[in-house]
Amino acid sequence: DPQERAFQERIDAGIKIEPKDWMPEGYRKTLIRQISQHAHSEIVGQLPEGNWITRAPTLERKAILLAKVQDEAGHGLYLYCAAETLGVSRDQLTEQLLSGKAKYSSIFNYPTLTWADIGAIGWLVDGAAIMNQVPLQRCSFGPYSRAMIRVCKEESFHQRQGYDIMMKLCQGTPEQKAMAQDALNRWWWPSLMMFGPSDAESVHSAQSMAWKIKLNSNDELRQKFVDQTVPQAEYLGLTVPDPDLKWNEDKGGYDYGEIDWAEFFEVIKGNGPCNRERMAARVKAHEDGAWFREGLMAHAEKQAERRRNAAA
Amino acid sequence: DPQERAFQERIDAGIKIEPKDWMPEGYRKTLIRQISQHAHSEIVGQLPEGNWITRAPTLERKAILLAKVQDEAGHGLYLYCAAETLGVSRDQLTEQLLSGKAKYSSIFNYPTLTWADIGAIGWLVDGAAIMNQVPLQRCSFGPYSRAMIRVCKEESFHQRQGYDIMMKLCQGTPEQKAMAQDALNRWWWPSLMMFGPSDAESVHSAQSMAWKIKLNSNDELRQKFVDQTVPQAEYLGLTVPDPDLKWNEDKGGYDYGEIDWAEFFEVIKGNGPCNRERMAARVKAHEDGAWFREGLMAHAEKQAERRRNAAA
Amino acid sequence: MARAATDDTALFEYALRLGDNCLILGHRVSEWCGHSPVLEEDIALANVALDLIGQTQLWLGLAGEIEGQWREGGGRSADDLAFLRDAGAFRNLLLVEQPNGDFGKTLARQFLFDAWHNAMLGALQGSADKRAAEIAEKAAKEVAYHLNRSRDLVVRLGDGTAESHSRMQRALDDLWFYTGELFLADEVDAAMLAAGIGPDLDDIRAQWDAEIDRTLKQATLRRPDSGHVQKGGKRGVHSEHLGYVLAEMQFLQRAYPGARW
Amino acid sequence: MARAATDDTALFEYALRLGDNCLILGHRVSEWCGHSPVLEEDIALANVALDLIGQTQLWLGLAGEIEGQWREGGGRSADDLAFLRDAGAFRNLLLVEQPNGDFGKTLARQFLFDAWHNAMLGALQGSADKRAAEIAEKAAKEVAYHLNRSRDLVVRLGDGTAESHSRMQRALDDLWFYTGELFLADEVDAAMLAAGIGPDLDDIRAQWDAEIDRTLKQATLRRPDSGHVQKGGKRGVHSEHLGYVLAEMQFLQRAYPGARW
Repeated sequence: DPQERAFQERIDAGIKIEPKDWMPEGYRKTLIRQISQHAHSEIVGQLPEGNWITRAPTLERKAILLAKVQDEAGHGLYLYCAAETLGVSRDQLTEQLLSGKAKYSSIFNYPTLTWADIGAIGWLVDGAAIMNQVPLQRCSFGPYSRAMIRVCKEESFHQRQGYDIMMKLCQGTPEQKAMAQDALNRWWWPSLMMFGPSDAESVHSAQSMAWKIKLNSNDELRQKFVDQTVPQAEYLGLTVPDPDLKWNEDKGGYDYGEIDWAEFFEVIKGNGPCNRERMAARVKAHEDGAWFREGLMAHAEKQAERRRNAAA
Repeated sequence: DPQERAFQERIDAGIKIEPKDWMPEGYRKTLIRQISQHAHSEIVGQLPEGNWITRAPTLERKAILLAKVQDEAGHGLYLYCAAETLGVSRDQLTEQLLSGKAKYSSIFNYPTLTWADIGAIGWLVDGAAIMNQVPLQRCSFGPYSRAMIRVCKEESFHQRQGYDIMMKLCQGTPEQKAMAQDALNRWWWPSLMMFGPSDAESVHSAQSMAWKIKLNSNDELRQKFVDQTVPQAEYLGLTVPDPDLKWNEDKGGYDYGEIDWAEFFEVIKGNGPCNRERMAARVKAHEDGAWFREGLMAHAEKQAERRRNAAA
Repeated sequence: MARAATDDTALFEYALRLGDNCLILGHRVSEWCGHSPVLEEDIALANVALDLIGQTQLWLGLAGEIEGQWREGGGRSADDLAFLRDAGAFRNLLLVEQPNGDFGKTLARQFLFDAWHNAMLGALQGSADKRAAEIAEKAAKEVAYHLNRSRDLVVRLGDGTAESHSRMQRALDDLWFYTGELFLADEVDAAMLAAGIGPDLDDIRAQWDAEIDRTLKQATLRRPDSGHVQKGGKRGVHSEHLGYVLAEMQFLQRAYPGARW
Repeated sequence: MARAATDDTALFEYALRLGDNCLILGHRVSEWCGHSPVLEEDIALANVALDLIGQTQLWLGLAGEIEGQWREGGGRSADDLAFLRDAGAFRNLLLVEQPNGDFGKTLARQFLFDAWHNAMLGALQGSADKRAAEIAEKAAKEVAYHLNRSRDLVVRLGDGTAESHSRMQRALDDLWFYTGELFLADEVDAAMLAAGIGPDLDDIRAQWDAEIDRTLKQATLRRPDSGHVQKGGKRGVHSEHLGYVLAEMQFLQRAYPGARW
């Protein structure tokens, strides 16, 4: 197909694809799935962190956390907009999320049990997210690439704030340090799982790579994340909960233990500790808000009607 | 009317009236109003104290408070039963409470803001209630008299527990003592109001006295309450919030300041701090529980039907 | 020029009141995070909460600074004031501690408060106390935005569907009970007025009335009848709700005394 | 006869688990006070909560007594254990900390727990640890009543109206997720079993299964499919709900450290 070939050539030449350009159906579909999953993750991701806003330990921390959760909602918004340029509406995407048809990042199905979890999420979860997203700034689809540039800037800010929370805890009382270690213990493996299954088992990868909507392999990014994070944990004086973790001089990176993929797939299947609560919270927000959305629409129609009458 | 005269003679002779005995319509109506108001007060009275069960400061205090609130519900139950002997159903009485037609004691429209309020309610509110109820053990209507005997026994227990809370607070830290004083400041005047308006302004009084369903005047009981309570406050080292309070050697009792009857009537009108919340809580409990009550009824009918079929 | 000690006690109280309003309303608004009816509202509410928490830091910071003039060991920090006082020491209006209810009640509460807050901050920009005037100037910009937003939504929902109209009307009716306190001057307000630090609450009421009447008219909503004035928040006598707010808000500071975060 | 220190550590944990289950469920149940669907339920729920708080005092009292064998300054009191531990030190099952939901969910949670609790206490009456056996004997009488009541209501509501049936079914489906943990033996359970102190959880499961199956059949309810086992409570990894329970429950003890009540 010459159209497809021309399309691939533009991608290979590093020319961005824009919404009005022709694109293969598969490219469109894959992008919609990827962008909307990412958007949904930002939306659901408000919940575990939102859980500690009312209990943040200082006014400053409360303000930082509010700003962060607000940023996440903002990311959700531009990602939905990016997806909309591909011909799908936000209502459709929301419906897919609430019906359980669309996925979001499984990491948000874990609970935030202590204040240290807010630090760990910033440090590890945002850290892993950035690792995934930095390359996507160069992805072939213009709106997604531009959204990623904006998102990455804010995420790296969030990561520093998360690390700062961990730092304060590790410099604090023995109880606070234990809280930090406990959070690392609980978030470490789920963070590694955020990069997805091993390349061998990953579907869609080759085509997505060719289309430049995936720019690195899962294992490659995971390795980078481990290599970046282990020294940070050491600096904090915390122990990474992996007895098999050790520096491998030959590859210039860390070897790490086997990931429990059974857990990963259980969580994906809906059996994580918080899957039901997260979905229930979103469904409730949507249902309870129906009158509000309808009220605004009705008002807009009335206003339009009044303008028409005034013009007539 | 000879029937009425005979009735009055029985009362004068100290013979108890029982449900199946003839009685004047006014006697029945007054009793229904009085007993059901009392029952409603027990029901609504669960709320201000229930507000501190989950926050009681020790396991022992939590258990005592649970037992107390349970007793109140129990009092509600026997009082409704006493009212039912007069030919009104609990459903009717509940409907009157929830529609706002029936009253309950205004004291429960004040909020419980600290743990000391739980002490103050036991000490002052139950104290005032007992003062009202002790004479009613001798009232002319048998079921009510018997219910009052049982209620009074438990209430005096509650009063001692309340005083014990106050005592512990007054022996505690300066903050705890301040909490106790603050509670006395807020509950003192509303407790005096519990005896109702001055005799001069009190309606129905003369007839109720003749029928022995009211045995003392409001002012008489209020005076007794003040005389009993002031020394208790002194023993605690607390100050009664009444600059006009002083011992009157001549009458052998305390003179006390003017009661703010405007406040009393505002609260009766529905403008107390918690009237709306108390009613909203009861209405919500009732509405949310409709499916439960209907489920039980449906099951009972099914069971009856099964028994009939088995018998046939 | 040294200010008289009595004025400073009143100013301390006054700063606490302004700060506590922001803190408690900020808390309530932040309870919505991730649970609001549309994404845009999640963002807007987080933004309002964020502004209010920022203003809390300024007002409670000022309160602590003033307190430092007489308190042994110095005035308390804004954090200590926020996290280590029990309910009876809080000075916020009853209005702001009322539970969120449905989104309509949250909006109505916000609008009723914003209209007052905006008028207050407008006046406080001319305060004889420079520190208060500076805080008011910064906060006024944010609050003007809050008011624009809450007013706009009240109008759209009041004049929306029958359901949105009736929800907004019910919310107003429920909350009206707590609005009288906004204008009830006590000795602290009187001292602040006398010192040229705070405004006359009768003027604030006039501005508030105008704002409310204009907006409710546009929203096709009925102004509830003035009735009994429910009061107490400004002198620390709150509703039963505040204790629960504080138990949650203060947990970490209470459970780990002296820890730094 | 002196018991080995390792056993006592396990027994301490075991007593905490039993006590924490009672404390947290007692808290949840007491949230209904004054808000239940009928007066008789207000009374019954207060009674269940009261029993559970009483049992908490016994189990946490035992835990503190055991802890006194090694802790400097003596073991903690039942109150200190209840009011001064943070969530990660609580050992209750995830099931009991789940929010009340509607009255059907509260009842279903109670029934699922009572059936387990009853079997556990039955077995514990023969415990090699006399103190545990004595507590179990006292508690068993109360819990037999709890089970009779919750079973009876589950049957009546399951076999009631279409709505009561579907609410009960939904409640079971929601809570089933948390029942696997009731029978998941870890090293503490193993140590207790080996010491003749605690029962074999497989036996408990068999009794529980029989109770559940018999009751659900009578209630015309469907036993949910066994699925993933959600766990963590017994080793201190809870759901997000427990932190809120504790913030409320512990407020006074945290805010007024060292005070006596």
